[in-house]
Amino acid sequence: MEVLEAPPSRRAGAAAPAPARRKRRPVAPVVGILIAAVLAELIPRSGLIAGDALPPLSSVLAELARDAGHAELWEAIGRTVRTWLIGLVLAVAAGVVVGFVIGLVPWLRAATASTVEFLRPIPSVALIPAVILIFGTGFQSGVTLIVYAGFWQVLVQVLYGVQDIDPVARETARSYRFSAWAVLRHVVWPTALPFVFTGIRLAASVALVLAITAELVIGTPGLGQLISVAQSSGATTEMFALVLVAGVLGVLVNVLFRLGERLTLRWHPSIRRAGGAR
Amino acid sequence: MTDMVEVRNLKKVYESQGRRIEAIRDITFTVARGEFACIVGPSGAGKTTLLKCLAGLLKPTAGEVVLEGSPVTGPPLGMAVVFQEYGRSLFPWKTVRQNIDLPLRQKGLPREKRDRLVSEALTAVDLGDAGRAYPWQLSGGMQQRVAIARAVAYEPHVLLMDEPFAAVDAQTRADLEDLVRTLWRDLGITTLFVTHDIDESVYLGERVIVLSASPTHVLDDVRIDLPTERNQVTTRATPDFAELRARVHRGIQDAKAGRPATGAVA
Amino acid sequence: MTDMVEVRNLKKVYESQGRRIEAIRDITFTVARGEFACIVGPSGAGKTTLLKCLAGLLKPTAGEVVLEGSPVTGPPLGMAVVFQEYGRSLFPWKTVRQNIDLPLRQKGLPREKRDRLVSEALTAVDLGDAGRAYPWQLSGGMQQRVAIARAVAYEPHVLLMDEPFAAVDAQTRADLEDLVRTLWRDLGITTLFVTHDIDESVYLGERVIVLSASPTHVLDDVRIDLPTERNQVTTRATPDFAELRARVHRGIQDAKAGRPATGAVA
Amino acid sequence: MKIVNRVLLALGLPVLLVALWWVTSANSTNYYFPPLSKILDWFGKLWLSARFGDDVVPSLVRLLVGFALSAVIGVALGVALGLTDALRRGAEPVLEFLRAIPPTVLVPVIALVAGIGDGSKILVIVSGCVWPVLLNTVEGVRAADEVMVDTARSFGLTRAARLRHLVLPAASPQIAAGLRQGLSIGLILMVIGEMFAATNGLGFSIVQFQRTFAIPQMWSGIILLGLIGFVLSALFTLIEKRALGWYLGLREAQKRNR
Amino acid sequence: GGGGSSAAGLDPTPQTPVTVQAGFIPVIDVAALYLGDKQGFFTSRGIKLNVNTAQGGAALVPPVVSGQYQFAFSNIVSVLSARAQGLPLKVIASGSNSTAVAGKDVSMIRVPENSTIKSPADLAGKKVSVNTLNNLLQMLGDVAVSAAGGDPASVKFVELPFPDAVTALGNGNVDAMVTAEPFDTIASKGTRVIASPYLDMAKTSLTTSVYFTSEQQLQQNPKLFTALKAAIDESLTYANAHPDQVRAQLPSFMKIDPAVVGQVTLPTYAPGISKDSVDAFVKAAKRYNMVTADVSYDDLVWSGAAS
Ligand SMILES: Nc1ncnc2c1ncn2[C@@H]1O[C@H](COP(=O)(O)OP(=O)(O)OP(=O)(O)O)[C@@H](O)[C@H]1O
Ligand SMILES: Nc1ncnc2c1ncn2[C@@H]1O[C@H](COP(=O)(O)OP(=O)(O)OP(=O)(O)O)[C@@H](O)[C@H]1O
Ligand SMILES: [Mg+2]
Ligand SMILES: [Mg+2]
Repeated sequence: MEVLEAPPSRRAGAAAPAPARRKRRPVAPVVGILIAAVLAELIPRSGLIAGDALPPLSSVLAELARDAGHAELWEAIGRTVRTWLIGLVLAVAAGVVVGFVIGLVPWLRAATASTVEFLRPIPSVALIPAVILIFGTGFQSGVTLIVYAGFWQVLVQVLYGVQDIDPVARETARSYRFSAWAVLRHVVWPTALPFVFTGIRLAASVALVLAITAELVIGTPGLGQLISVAQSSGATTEMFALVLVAGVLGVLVNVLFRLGERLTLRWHPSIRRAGGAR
Repeated sequence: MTDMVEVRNLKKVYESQGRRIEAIRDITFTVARGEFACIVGPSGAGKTTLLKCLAGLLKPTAGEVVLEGSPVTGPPLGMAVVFQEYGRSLFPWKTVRQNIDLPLRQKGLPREKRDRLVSEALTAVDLGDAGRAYPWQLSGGMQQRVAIARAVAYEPHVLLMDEPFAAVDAQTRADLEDLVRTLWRDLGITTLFVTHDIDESVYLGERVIVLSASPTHVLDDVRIDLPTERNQVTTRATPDFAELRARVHRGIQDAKAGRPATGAVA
Repeated sequence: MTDMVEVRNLKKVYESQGRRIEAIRDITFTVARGEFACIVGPSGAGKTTLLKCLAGLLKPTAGEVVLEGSPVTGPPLGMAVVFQEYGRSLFPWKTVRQNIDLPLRQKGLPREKRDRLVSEALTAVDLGDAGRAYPWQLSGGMQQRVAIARAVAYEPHVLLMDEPFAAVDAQTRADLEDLVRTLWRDLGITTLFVTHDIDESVYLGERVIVLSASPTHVLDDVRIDLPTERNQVTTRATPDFAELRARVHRGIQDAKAGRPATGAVA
Repeated sequence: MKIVNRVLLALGLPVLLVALWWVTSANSTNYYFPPLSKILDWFGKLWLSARFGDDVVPSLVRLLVGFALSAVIGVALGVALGLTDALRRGAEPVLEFLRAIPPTVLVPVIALVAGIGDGSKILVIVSGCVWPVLLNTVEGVRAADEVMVDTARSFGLTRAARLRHLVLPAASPQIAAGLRQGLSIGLILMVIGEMFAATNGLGFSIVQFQRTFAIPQMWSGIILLGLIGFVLSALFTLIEKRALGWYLGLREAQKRNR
Repeated sequence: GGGGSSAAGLDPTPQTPVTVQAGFIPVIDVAALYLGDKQGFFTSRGIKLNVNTAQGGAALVPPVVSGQYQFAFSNIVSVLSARAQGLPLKVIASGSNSTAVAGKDVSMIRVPENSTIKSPADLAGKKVSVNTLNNLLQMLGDVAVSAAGGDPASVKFVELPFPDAVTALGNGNVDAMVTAEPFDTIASKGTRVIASPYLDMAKTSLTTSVYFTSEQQLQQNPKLFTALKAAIDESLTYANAHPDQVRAQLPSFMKIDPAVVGQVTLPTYAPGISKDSVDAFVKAAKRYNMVTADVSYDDLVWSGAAS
């Protein structure tokens, strides 16, 4: 066996196919976005669905360009993102910690299962009045709703992830007398990580949805409140422009997490398979 | 005899995670239709890599594999593979019988024939009563035998086996060796057999291909001119056997040491 | 010599998915401190099961395992295990070095010492330059050697190995055999070694325990009174070796056939 | 004995929490947090009557249809995306975009497209329920063991057979995770969907109670929602245990023997 | 950050101003207060008005009850229904009134131009959109159908947000729509009016929306609310006298098409809430099951007395 410790020149040569691959990378997403954009332009124009209630993409974009000139939009985005981020971090932290604790202690899991299943399907929106009463109409209410909704997403994923540990890997750790912490950190965590990532990605969009919904319903300043105003004034194009912003935020969030995933899950079959299989 | 398998200037480089490994530098050889060829070589030589390229599972970096005249671009029809990682090649959600049956269903065989083939294969590997167990309820050696049974029941034209007897005990191993040779002889299956065991390679093959250490090339190609009828006790005791054994052994020693072959090239 | 390991009337029945398998019926034996015992037996005999019970990873259905006077209820301190399913016992998210290093960190060894132990172990298994690779970038034999290196670097009091050389080539195997014996001799590690290879069991052990086919009991317990200093070429050529080899072989034949042992019981 | 233990474990925490709620809310004068006794009173009056058939049953039917559709779409699309890298990378931004749009905004748009009947309510459920199924399926499919994939390919398993015998079973534990998530999200979206353009349904009732300040009634509806979620999840677990028997057996063989 | 506004016993003066948190819905009715604030009617009384917006009235009740908002805007039926459920809300001032002009009111019932529906009585078995079920607009629908001699129970009311209702009316998803400005103007193209329901309730102008607070806040801060009520009333009077300024105010808090701004029917703004008006609503609300209990005028409306 020979490890080709490539000298610099060689490494440059070896790297040659890589940029080609990297260059190819954005093609698929761009094609996907283009197709979607064309549809978003043509379907409303055709008037097949929904008459003129669905503005074509071009006018939505024009509206958005106009809005982008005002600080109002950027402030709103900033506020929404703040609520979203705080809520998401709290939800993920709570979900991961509780998930591991419950997932690793069988009797705790048995004891909490019924309660979890009871609380999970309760919609955050139904809790809005109670939340306003306790947390007020500020962004804290939005954060609370996000934590409530996002927590379950992460929790369930973590529970399934913890269950997915390879028995041989677990026995290996046990035979070498790994401490509980080491088992968690070196065996459970890496196994559950792909599940956790899916949980975070689910929670991230749920959190964004709730940040906006909370602003929409409660009236906390932010994107949602702008949408609410646009909606109740009948400014459909404006409303879709704002919805577009929300969607783009969602896409950016996903790009971020995909990147994180690629960095932390390099060993995972889904990431490593790139290596030359037919 | 026509050429069944042709490997031409095969080269395989793994590139992943910043590690670039030249597993196979340049391998050329051909295997005739109905031939039984054993492949030996040091650990990490690229035997598994070679087999996967032959099976159309890995794309060579350069060179090509030709099977019955047409270049291999994907897994060809009528080929069975026994993987080195036998445990992971069985589907844990299927029972032993179902695991063996699945490829047969793919072939479109009728129900009764499949049932018969599965039962015969299970009996051949001495697992007659484990058919309804799941693979993870079996011992390592039993799992490996299931993987062998699956390949055997498939009745392939080409059989690729990657250290198929590594996890079974000596006695079972001897039985399985004879099973594989019988199958090969009766059905005329072109067989490529990777092993670490020099005695095994000599006992089984009509030919032993010795690979060098990585980056790999063919170091020696030994024709095993023992009689077709072989016997675990008598064949292994012949002077011819001992000589061939020594020859292959030398080849491997050379391979480990990185020397060119010192044994006479066939 | 005091008893290190005592197995008393061990019985293990697997019950899962409606299948009830009596893997071990009744095993009793003891291993003295610093002894090297090999365990042989047909595939599916329950060797892996026995080892897992010894390691405190499986709870016996009846009977008990006593280690240094206290009953085993969980993995005991200072024990290292090389699993038969070597591939799955390596963590795919850690590099080879990290895989070996992790148990050492658990022991609380200082950084430099760990680095040294890891490097030495890697060199001993001839993987000096694969430290930064991930396990799935290695060949089967290389993975198995990583698992061995991990156990070796751990410097255990008790070493349990389950067919640790199944996937490595003959030459490497010989080297590793000598490595394990050297370690055992130099560090006084109590070693239990499961293998299929009769020659190997005789060459390595001070004692070979022959298990019957499942449901398992001890069929034969052969003391190997070869000199402590052994040599791959000369030791294997001695008449004593041949005789012991034959004795163990008979034991296994009997085991397969389900006969009581015909060799004289030690 | 074992069963008694399990029942005790399952009931212990809920009983404790309900007791806690009962005690702390007993003298509540806060309009929005009425005493539990009052809520339960309303629970009996409202839901153990004809209203169950009028409001809860239609909701459940919508939920189940929506869930089934999501499962089919999520798994089908997930498998397609998981198996074809280019397709996945192409579709991902668009899907992420759709995912980030709040259903509260989406609902009216869906109503435009699908009318204001049950169709649009089911579509609302699908619009949220499908994501966890989809994402989990994609990840599950992508994580299939390489040796198994090689095995299937080498034995000439057709694409369809690989799907049925390898890809789906291999991904099934993760798909189950997605379905479980989807079930509760579906329940949530059932409520949200019924907030608009509905004339009956559990969600409709809860929102009506909320708007007309019938707070104890609203809480009783929320409790019912939780109970339904619990029952559905218990059913789900039952089915999961059968479908994933091999997996649970594989994972638990070790645990149980220790 | 209301500058300690929820503390008891506040006495706002121009020298020691008090920040008051208001909860509004972005509709035409509240334009009067925006305008009044611009005119300085609030600051002159030591009140710094801070407006928060929400999507619907139901979301504004909890913050008023908890004291986060000092007052909020709502249509009168919502407040009635809260009061009937025992929520301690009090109306402190009028919000807006109907115009009492047939065919030119703030809420009307519209059908497509080519519809066969001629009168509300024809709505039996038809789908009629309202923005919120079991609330003001549905009640108006009921009133109109009854007044035309039809049976309100036979009408299928469906809940649709206004913009979507306009579309649904256009493509036939609903047969009729109960409108409210500015959506009456927006929906006017291709449709015609079949009823002006407020006129079916009473021949005079009715108080349709109000500003409310909680009893607790009133007790704690009577002086503040006296000042607040005075400021609101002055705003209403001013707005009624300056409709052009009201229209000019609209784009500051709504995303409204400039073409629509010139055309919308403005409500009548007037301080004071007549007992007849309240009684008419209570009667109708009870009759059509919008509320379950009687609410008396004195229970509902604050006397305005500081003591
Ligand atoms: N997926 C992979 N990524 C990177 N390198 C790999 C991969 N698979 C194998 N290699 C490297 O290729 C070389 C040959 O590996 P291969 O598995 O073919 O050896 P082998 O001859 O089968 O060895 P063994 O007898 O131990 O199974 C090794 O150096 C190994 O590290
Ligand atoms: N998890 C399990 N569930 C059920 N049965 C099992 C399980 N593990 C092992 N067995 C059964 O127990 C018996 C002994 O298995 P074990 O793995 O101990 O054999 P072994 O001696 O190690 O065999 P080999 O040499 O093939 O590895 C076998 O019949 C096997 O089917
Ligand atoms: Mg190999
Ligand atoms: Mg074993």
